Amino acid sequence: MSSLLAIDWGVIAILLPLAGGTACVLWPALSKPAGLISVTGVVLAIAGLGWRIMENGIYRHAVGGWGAPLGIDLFADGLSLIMLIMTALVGLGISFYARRYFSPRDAVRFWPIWLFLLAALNALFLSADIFNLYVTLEMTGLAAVALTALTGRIDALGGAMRYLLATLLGSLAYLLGVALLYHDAGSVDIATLAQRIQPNAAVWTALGLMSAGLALKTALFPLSFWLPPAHASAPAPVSALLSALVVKASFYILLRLWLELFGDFAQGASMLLGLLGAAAILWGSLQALRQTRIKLLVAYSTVAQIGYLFLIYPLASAGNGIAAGMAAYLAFSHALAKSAMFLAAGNLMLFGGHDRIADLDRAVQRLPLTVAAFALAGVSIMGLPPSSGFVGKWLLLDAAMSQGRWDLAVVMIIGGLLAAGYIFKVLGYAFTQAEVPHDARAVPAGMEWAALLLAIGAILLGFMASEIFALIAVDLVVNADEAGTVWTA
Amino acid sequence: MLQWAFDTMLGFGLLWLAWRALNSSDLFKAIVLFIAFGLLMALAWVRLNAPDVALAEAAIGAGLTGALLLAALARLGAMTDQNVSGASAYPVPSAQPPAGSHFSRGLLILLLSASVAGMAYAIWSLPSYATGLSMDVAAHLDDSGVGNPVTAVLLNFRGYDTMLEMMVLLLAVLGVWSLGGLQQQPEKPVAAVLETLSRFLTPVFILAAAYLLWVGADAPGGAFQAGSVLGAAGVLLLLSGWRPRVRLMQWPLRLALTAGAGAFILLGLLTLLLEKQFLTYPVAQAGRMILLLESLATVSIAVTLAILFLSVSSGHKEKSGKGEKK
Amino acid sequence: MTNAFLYALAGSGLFVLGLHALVMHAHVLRKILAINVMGSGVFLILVALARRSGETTTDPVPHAMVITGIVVAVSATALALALMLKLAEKSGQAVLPDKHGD
Amino acid sequence: MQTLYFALALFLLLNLCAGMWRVLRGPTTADRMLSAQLFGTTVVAILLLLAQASDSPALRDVALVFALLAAVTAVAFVQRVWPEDKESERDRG
Repeated sequence: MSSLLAIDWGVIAILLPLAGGTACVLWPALSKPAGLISVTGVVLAIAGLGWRIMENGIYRHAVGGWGAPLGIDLFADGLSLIMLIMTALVGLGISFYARRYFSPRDAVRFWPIWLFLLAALNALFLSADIFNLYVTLEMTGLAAVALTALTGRIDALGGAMRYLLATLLGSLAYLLGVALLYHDAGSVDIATLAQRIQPNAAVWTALGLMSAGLALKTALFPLSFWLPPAHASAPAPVSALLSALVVKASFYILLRLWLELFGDFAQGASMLLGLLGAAAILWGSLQALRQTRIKLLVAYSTVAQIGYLFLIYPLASAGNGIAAGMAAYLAFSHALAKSAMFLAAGNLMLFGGHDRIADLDRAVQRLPLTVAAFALAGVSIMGLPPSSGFVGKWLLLDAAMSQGRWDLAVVMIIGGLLAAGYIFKVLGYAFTQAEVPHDARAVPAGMEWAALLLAIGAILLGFMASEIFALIAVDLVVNADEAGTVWTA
Repeated sequence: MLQWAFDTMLGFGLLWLAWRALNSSDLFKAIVLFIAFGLLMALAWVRLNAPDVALAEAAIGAGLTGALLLAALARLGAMTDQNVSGASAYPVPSAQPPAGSHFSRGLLILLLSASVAGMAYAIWSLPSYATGLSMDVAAHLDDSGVGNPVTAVLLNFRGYDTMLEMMVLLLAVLGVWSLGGLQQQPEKPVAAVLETLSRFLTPVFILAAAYLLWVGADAPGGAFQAGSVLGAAGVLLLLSGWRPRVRLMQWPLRLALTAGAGAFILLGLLTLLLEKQFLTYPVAQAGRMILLLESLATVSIAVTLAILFLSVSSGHKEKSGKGEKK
Repeated sequence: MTNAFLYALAGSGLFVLGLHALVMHAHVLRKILAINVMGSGVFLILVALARRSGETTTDPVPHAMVITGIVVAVSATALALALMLKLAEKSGQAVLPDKHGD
Repeated sequence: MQTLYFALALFLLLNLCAGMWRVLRGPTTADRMLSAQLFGTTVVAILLLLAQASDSPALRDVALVFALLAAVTAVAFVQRVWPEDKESERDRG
């Protein structure tokens, strides 16, 4: 058993999808099996990593044996681990959906890019080096753009183009911040930076640039202009990947920087992020309510839900552990619910050939599992008990109340009501008969189940809040033991 | 004093070229100015004592990006049926900034100047003395297997970044392929002078690439530079009408594309198994391993860049009829 | 102050010039050029600041980072150009179909 | 001696401005492209001067790469942009 524990699961989780993606390029005919094997392998590797972290505490691996600050360190604590688990599970669900979704011609294109995206996400969540994070960010961005354009339809191409420009701009702003931090403190390793950094003009500029760039990539209102066209025009599994995982990647980096580097002195900036988050909730929900197409509705809902993630910044004074826990929990919950929603929307589109909400035409009778998936995911998005969305938002609400932030609390409640509005709008039409009945195509059962299982996951996560917080806390204890020591190989 | 004058002029030249390149009314002019901008950037790298970067910029920034942009512009002109000749070759009506009120324009300019000033202040306020990681690099250079510190950082100390970098290149090709693939297009007849030129130049390019690769261990140069020069040779061949045989477009091409990435993955797995440490080279073998990695990476980079150029320049099937109609 | 500052200042100027053009111009090719100019600005700052303490030492790490960055930039440029061409092929123009007006 | 090299380099840099004028004025695409090529040649000369001045032979490699790569943009221009030019002229004529 201990030999299994000695394996470097973190490295495996990066190398496996990279190898799978490369194999897909070499032997395109094997794309689908190579993809499914790699994704399943990643789930196992992440399980192994989680086990290792439970046993040994924080995972740190000095790539090349040099150790920070000269080399690059891989690093995983509870927060990274939760994000990795989220990626692996949601990725697995979406992969099984994609297995049936894509035609053989598209599958050859989808699988290698998705595997590289998975590798990039794993590498990102495992990185402890801000320049390495830049490289993984670029890799994530290029892969996401390539996937968005997969259908080659004109709206997808336009969405992808806008997305590419936005993501490149975001990365450049982030890189400029990296440059300033490196020249201020002489390191790109987060732990080393945390020790050396002092609030001065360069650090503040870096903070502004990095936050703006990452907020653009995370689509924080009003920098969210690129998200709806890209997420709504991509193929359904890709939309699910983008909304569930890709926006979380840049959010994670921002959170990590805030927790480790900037949080101590940037109170004012936290307030600004929180305000933008509140605006995102209201604006995104209202826009979602106005949409007549399911995928656009779900995409705007993503804009709104990202807003909740940013409410954590002004409420973080309760302590790093709690803030990280809330953020990880909310992100995980949203990833499960939103991927289920996009997959369900994909099923509805495949079934009816369109995604007009008004013409859903009693989908509930013909696609009961899909509508159930949409409804369950909706329960979590609305924040009704016992879903994970309820627990996450309850925690936020609790924090807001205890700090006297009634304004934020009111925004959260309004956001929940609006979410109920747009979700019941879809469900309502799913129960009624359309004026013009139309043909319907069969949807493979596997695709329906993939959506439903992810939605059930979003509900079940509601019973696992204590486990998530325990994971974060385990690391805090370990952290206290080794406080101040920079562990190198 | 003269150095100051030189640097000041270069700095202003860069800003001015960038300004004109981004705001000229004609797209072709914009691209030519951008190529000139790349040339000056390389001079700036030289002045900043970064010959490795200057090499990369000379090969990629000034050379390949320019060729890519020109090829894309030509195709764009063919697609959108714009007037392609004459004084203002590519006038773009929408190139002018959208009409905004003077107030918002002024506000924008104020905002942008303020951000330059803010950044300048931030840069000014940095501690005046910082060596960064140069000490650490110098201390471990002997164990890295190469004598050129930049190569040591790229291939050894931060080799993991370079590994991901190879994946980024591969991703770009996959992304371009997924957009519509690599359909061949009947080419216009190539002038004899071009054919002769490419026949003479290609060996020189290959020689230069090999030289850069070899010398990269101890002097400026290395895989990225060598790969770009080799890729430029490919671009030159493609431009003079050479097309790889269909047979070559299958697995030999795929093998060449993935050689660099594959080498990194295999080495990563191997080191993980043998040394229990990802991408750790044994000191005695480090030099040879780096050379092997670099050689494969050079091939991959070259093929990737050539493919990217081919995809952008000869694009998609629907648009290929133009040359034949004549 | 050394003349490395000059280049760092030029770099921030390039960054902002590129940002301005990226926001103001509708044509995609110009936006791509703008992104490239911004990238050059960032790279210039990254390398120039390594020389600010004078001629004594050269820090190779930013150089390696910039080489990495140049390769990312050319890959992204190629992808963007291919996307632009495909968009132009479908829509007949290389302007983002947009309702937000940028 | 160093001063001389720098003076020459500065002079060449000033020369570039003259070339710039051609790029901006045109009037044909070929004028612009040729002046960009002149740019390249001048930069090679500046590089060689700087190599002498700062005694770093690596700069000669940079100059070499420049000289080689200039061929690529020139050929890209001739092969992609210029023939279209002539064809469309023929069409109109």
